[in-house]
Amino acid sequence: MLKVENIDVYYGAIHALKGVSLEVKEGEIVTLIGANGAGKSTSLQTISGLIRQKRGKIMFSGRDISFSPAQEIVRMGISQVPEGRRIFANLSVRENLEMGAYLQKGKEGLKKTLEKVYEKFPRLRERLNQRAGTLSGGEQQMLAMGRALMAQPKLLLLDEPSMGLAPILVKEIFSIIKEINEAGTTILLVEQNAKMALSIANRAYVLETGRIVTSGPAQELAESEQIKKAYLGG
Amino acid sequence: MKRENLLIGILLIVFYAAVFFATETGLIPPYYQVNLYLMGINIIAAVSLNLIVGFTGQLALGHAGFMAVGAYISVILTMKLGQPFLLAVLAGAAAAFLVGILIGLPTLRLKGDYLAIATLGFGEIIRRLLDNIDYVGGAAGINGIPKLTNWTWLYIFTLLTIFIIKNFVNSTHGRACISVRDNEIAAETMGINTTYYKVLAFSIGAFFVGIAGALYAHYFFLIQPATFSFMKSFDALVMVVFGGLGSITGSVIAAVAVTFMNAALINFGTLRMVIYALLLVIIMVFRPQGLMGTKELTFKRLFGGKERGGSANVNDKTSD
Amino acid sequence: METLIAQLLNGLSLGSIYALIALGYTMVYGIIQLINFAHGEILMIGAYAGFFAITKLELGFFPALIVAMVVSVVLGIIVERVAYKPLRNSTRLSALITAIGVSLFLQNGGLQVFGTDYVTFPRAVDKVTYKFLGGNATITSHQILILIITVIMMFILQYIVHKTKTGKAMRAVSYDKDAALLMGVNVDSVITVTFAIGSAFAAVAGVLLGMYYQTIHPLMGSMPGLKAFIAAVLGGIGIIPGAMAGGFLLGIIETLVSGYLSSAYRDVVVFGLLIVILVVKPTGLLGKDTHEKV
Amino acid sequence: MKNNKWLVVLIMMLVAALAATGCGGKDGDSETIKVGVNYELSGDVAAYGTTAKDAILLAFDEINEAGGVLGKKIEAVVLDNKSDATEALSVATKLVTQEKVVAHLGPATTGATLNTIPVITEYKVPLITNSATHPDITVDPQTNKTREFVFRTCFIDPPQAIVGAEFAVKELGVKKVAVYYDNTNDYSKGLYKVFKEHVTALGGEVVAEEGYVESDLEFRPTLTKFKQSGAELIYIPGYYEKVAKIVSQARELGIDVPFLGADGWDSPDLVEVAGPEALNNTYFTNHYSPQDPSEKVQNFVNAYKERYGSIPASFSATAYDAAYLLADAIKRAGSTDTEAITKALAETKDFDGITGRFSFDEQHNPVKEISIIEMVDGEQTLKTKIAPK
Amino acid sequence: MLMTKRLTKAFGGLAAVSNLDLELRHGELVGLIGPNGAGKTTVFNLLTGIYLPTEGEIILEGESIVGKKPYQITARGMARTFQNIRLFDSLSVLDNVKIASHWHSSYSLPSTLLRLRSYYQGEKQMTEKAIELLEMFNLDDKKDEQASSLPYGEQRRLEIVRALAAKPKILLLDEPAAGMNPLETKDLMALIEKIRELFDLTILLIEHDMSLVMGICERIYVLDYGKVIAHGTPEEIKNNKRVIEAYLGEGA
Repeated sequence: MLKVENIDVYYGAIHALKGVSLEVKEGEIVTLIGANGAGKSTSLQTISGLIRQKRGKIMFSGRDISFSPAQEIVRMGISQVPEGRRIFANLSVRENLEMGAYLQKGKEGLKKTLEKVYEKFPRLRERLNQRAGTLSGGEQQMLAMGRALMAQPKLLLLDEPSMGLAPILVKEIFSIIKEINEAGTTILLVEQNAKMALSIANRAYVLETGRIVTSGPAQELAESEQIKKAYLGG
Repeated sequence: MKRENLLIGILLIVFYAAVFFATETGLIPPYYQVNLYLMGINIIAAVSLNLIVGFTGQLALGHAGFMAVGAYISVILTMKLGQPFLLAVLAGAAAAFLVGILIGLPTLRLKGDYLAIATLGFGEIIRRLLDNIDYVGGAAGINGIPKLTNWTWLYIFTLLTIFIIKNFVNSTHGRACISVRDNEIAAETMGINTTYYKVLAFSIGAFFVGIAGALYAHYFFLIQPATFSFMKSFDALVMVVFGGLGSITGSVIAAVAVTFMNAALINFGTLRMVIYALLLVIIMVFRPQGLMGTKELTFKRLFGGKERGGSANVNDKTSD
Repeated sequence: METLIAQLLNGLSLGSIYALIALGYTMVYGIIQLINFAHGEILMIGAYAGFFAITKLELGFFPALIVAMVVSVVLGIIVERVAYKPLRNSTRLSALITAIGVSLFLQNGGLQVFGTDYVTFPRAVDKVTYKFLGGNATITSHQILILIITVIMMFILQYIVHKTKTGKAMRAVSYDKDAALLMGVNVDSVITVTFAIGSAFAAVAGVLLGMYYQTIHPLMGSMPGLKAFIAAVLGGIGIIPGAMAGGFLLGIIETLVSGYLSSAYRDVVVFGLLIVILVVKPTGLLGKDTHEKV
Repeated sequence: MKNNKWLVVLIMMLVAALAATGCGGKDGDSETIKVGVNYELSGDVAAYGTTAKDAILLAFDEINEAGGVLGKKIEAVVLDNKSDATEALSVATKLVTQEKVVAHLGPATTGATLNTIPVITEYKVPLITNSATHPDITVDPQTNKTREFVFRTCFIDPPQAIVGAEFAVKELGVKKVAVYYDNTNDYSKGLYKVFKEHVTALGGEVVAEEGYVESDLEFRPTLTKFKQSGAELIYIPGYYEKVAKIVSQARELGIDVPFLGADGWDSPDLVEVAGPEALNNTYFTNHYSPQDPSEKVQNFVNAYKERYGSIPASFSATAYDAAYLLADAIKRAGSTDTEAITKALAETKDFDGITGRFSFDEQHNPVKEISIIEMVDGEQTLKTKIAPK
Repeated sequence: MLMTKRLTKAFGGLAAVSNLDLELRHGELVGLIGPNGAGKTTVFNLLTGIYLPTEGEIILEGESIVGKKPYQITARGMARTFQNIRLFDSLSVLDNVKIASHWHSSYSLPSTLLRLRSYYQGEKQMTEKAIELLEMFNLDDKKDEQASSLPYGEQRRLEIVRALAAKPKILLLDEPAAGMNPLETKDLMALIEKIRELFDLTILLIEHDMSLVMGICERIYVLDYGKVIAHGTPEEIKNNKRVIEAYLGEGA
C-alpha cells in the first residue's frame, strides 16, 4: 500500500534521513521505533508532504506521491495524527472534527462519519461545543485521532500517541488503535514506548540516526536481545 | 586577543584621522559630509534600537520620541542656558534615559504588537506635547541651533555607543536580556528579574538615541516636532531588521547602507521614494533574516578562521 | 445635554469610519498575525478605482463600489503573493518591514501615477442633512449609510469567519499551519482568500471615505490606517467585534476630548488613554487573556 | 543563504552606480545658467511643492523661449526633499556644492527652508522661497539681522493676519470671533497669534480657539463647540484641503457665520470639495486673484491652465514670480556671480509680478498689497485690496 | 522545608488545584503523579510563582513565598525544569547554563560596560562553574553549540543542568523522562540520584513513566482533579485502588 524508497531528507545542512526505505501493506500495523532524533517523525512528515525529500520515491496505492502537495496526499487517503497532537485550540471540538473532514463533500456523509467518531470516543461527544484548548491532554489526543479519522483515511500515521499520557490512558489509546486497525484502517505508528508499540504491531522498523538498522515481525524484534537492551530497558 | 585589539584600535584611529583630514581639505565634498553625519546618527539610532528589539525582543516603535527628548533638552541647554556642548549632549541622553524608565515601567508588561502600539503612542505623545510648548517654539520648532557637532564628537559618540552596547550584550546582563527574548518564563524562573532587564535595555537604548538626537540637533540647525514622527522610528527599525536582529555589526552596516542608498537615490527625483520602497521589499524578500542574521562581523571572520556561535537561522521570538 | 448628544453623534460617525477600516485590518491580522501596513494603501487604491469608475466609466455608486473591490482584491492578492508569501516562514519583523515597504511603495507610486493634488471625490450618493433637538444635533445620510454598512460588514465578516468552511479553515490556519495542511487545507489559497476579503473591505472603506470627506489623495490611507490599527489593538487585535468596539471607542474619545477639552491636546489624551487601557487590559478590550501554557 | 547576502549587496551597488551615472550626465554645460529647485515633491506636502515646481518650470521655459538670460538658457535642477527638513538640507548641499547652481528656489515650507539657510549662506548662494511665510526665514531671530542671501515672494504672516483682523472688525463689523488653526503648522499658528492680537486690539474678542492636526478629517466636534461659543466669525488660517472640509462640515452643522482665511485657501479644489453654496459668506486674504483682469495675470493663468490643466493657486503665482524675479535679478546683475545676483535681488524695486508690483523691504520681504477675496457662488471675487501698514 | 497549606488555584471558576497540602522534607525525593489535566504542572507553576494562588499558603523554609516573583523564589533556592522544554534557543549551551547563575554573578553593570577587571574575573568564574556542571552531564563537548540544535534528550538534560546552575535547594522536575526511551530513562534515574547526593537537593518530580517514579521516589502524591487522592510509598501507591482506577489501570 505504502512504499517508501530510499529517501534522503535534509534540514539545512543536517542530513536527517539517509536512504530510508520501508513498506506498509494493507491492513497492517507497522511501527517505527528508535531513539529521539533518529528521524521517526521526519519520516512521517515526509510521507504526508510537510517536508520534501531530496532524493527517493514515495508510492501510495501504486501512485507516485513523492512530490504531491499535502492536501493531495490527504485526499488520497493518508491522514496523520501529528506529534504533540496539534489540535486547533481556538476551535470547538466539533469544528476540529469538521476540519478533519475538510476535503469531504456532502453533509450526510459528514454526519455519518461524525457519529462513527463519537462512538469510538464518547468523551468527545460530551464536549462538542467546548473550545478544544480546554480539553485535558488525554482528551486532546483522542480529539487528534478522531480528527484524523474524520478524513476516512486508508492509511493512518500516528506520531507518538502515548507521549505524556497517564498509564491508564496509554492503555486505552493503544486499544483504540488496535480497534481502528481491525475496522480496516492500515496504520503506521511511531512510538517512543517501544514495548507497547511492538505488542500491537505486525511488523517494525528500527531507526538509528536517520538509517533503518533492523526490521522484521514485531514479535521477533520484541524478543531480540539487542532490541531489548537498546529500546525496552530490559 | 591583545594583538587583535591593538590592531583594531590602530585601525579606528587611522580611520578617524583619514576622515578628519579628508573633510578638512574638502576631499569629501560637503554633500557627502552631510550624509556622513547622518550615517553616524543612524548608526547610533540603529544600534541602540537593536538592543531593545533585537537583543531583548521588545518591539518598541517610540524611538523617535527619545531622539526628540535628547535633541530638545540638549538644545535648550546650549541655546537657552548657555551650557557647554558635552554637558548638553549628556543631559539630553540622561533625560531620554529617565523618560525611558518612566515609559518602560508601565508599557513593558505589554507583549508584541500591543507593546508596539503603546510605544508608538508614547512617541506621538512626546511630539504632540512639543507642538504645544511655546518655550521650544511649538510646531515651528527651534532654529538657529549652533553647529556644534563635528566629526570628532560624532566619531567619539558613535564608537562609544557601539562599544558600550557591545560590552553590555556580551555580559551576564546582556545574556539576561537575550534570555528574556528567547523565553521570558524560563528566564524568570532562572532568577532573571525580567522587568528590570526589559526596562534597563529600553532605557539604555533611549539614552543612546538621546545622544543621537542631540548630535542631530546640533548639526542640522533646526529641530521641529515633525522631524521626530513615527516614520523616524520606522527608519531605525528598518535598519535593525535589515542588519539582522541581534547583530550589532549588522546594524552598523545597515545604517551605513540605508543612508548611502538614500543619498544615492537623490538623483532620481520624485521616483526616489518609490525605488527606495521597492528595494526595501526586495531586500527583505531575498534576505529576511537581515544581512548578518544574528552573527557578528568580527576580525576573525573577515580575515579567515572560524567563528564560534550559532547559526543564522534562529527563529524569531520577538513579537510572540 | 444637547451638545453632548450632538458630540456623541459626531463620535459615532467618526468611530464608524475607524471601525470600517479596522475590520479588514484585524481580520488579516487574526489569520496570519501580520500587521498589514499596506492596508491603508489598498484602501487608497480602492478609493481611486471607485473615483475613476464614477467619473470615467460613469457608473453609479454601487457598481463603482464593485469595481473598486475587484481592483483592490487583485492588488491585495498580488501584494500577498509577491511580497508577503516569500516571507511566510521568516520573522514577523521582516514581514512587518516588508509591509511598510509595500505601503511606502504604493503611497509614492500613487503620487507618481495619480499626482500630488487632492482629487475631489464626486458625490455619488445624495447628501441629506437631518436636524433634530432644535437644530442642535445633525446627522447626514452619508453618516447613516456608513454606520449601516459598517455594521453589515461586521456581521458578514463574523459570518464568514465563524460559520463558513473557509472561515473554519482560516481559523485553523491561523492557529497551526502545518496541522491545517494535514487536514488537506491548501494553506496558500486560504491565506490568499483572507487577503482578498481584507482588500475588498479596504476598498469599501476607501470609497466610503472618499465619498464622506470628498477628497482623495495618494497619502489618504496612512493616517486613518494607523488610527484604525490603533482601534483594532484597542479592541483586541484579531477579534472582529473588537475592531468594531475599538473603532467606536476611539471615535467617541477623540470627539469628546476635542469637544470638551482641547483639540490641540487631543492626540496626547487619546494616546495616553490608549496606554492606560492597554496597561489595565493588556490584550485589548475584548481580547481574551490567553495566558501561555507553562 | 550566503548568496542572498551578496545579491543584496549587489543591488545596492547597482543603485549607487546608477546614481553615479545619473549625476555625471548633467555636468559640463557652461552655456546654461543652473538654478536649483528644491521642493517637496513627495511626502506630506507634495501637493504644494509640486504646484510651485510646475509654475517655476513654466516660467523658465517662457524665459528660455524668449531668449534666456544674458544670452544663456536657464537650466532647472529639480530635486525632491521628501517634505523632510533634513532632506532639504541634503538637497540644498547637493545643489549648491555639486551642481554649483547660481541660485536656489524653494523649499515651500518654513521648516525645510530654514534648514537650507546655513548651506546657502555658507556658499553665498541666494535663495528665494515662494511660500515660507515665517518671519524667521529672512531675519535671524537671535541677532535681528536680515539674512543676506534669503528672499521671498510671499508676504509674511503678520501683515496678512493684521489685514484679516482689520477686515473682520471694521468691514464685517464682528466682535466675537473663533479661531481654528493647524496646530502642527507654524504658518497657521503664526497667523493665529497675530490675528488674535489685532482683533483684541481693535476691540474684538476671541471667544474660542482650537487647533487641529494636519492629518485630521473630522472637525465636527470642535465646530460643535464653536457653535455654542457665540462666535460671529470663524478665522481659519489653514490650507484649502482642510478648510474645504471644515467649512463644509460647519455648514452641515448649521453654522452660518462668515469664515475668514488666508492665502492657504487659494485653490480650485476649495470650491470642488466644499461646494459653492457652503462657501458663500467666506473671505480670505491672498496674493492675487486669478479673476484679476490684468493681461499679465490672465496670460499666466491661461498658460498654466493649458500646460497643467488647472487654475494656478496662489502658491503657483508666487513661485512663478520667484522664477521671473530671479531672471530679472540675473539680468540686472549682468553676471551669474552668486553675490552679484544676491545684491541685485536685494535692490529689487517695483518688480511687476503676478502677485502685484513689489519691492523688497530691508528684511527681504516683498511690500505689496493684499487682496481680500470673497467667494460668491463658487467664484473668487476681488472684494478689496488693502496695503498693510 | 517546603510546605503548602490548602493551596488552591481556580481558572475562571474551575479549580485546577484545590486544597492541596504538600510537604517536602529536606533531602527527600518525592513524586507527583496523576492523570493528564489533574493539575500537576499547575502545582509547579504555583510553587515557582508563575501563577498566583487563589487561596492558601506556600511556605519555604518557614517563610511564605506567596506573591513573590519567580526570580525572587529562585533566589530563595527553588529551581525547575519544564514539561515542554524552554531553553534559550539562540544562546549557546554554555550561555544557557551561565544565565542561571546570573543572580550569583559577582560583577556590576558599570564594570560590564567599561570592561573592568572584575568583569573578566566574574565571567571566568561563571564559565568554569558552568563547564563543571556540563561535564557532569556529558554536555561539555557541546558547550558552544546552539541550544536549539541539540537532540531532544540532550535538551532535557541541559534543562536540568541549567536548573542546577541556579544553585537550588529544591529542584522541581516536570516530566524529565518524557520522550525518552527506556534506556535513556534508566540513565536519567541514575543521574537524578547522583545529583541529589552531590548537591544535597530536595527533589519534587512529575512523571508518567512508572518505572522511574516507582524506582527512585521515596514518597508519592497522586493528584486527580486538583486534589490529592493518595499519598504514600511507591508500594502503597501501586496497590491503592483509587490510584489504579484513576491513573494506573489494571495490571500495572
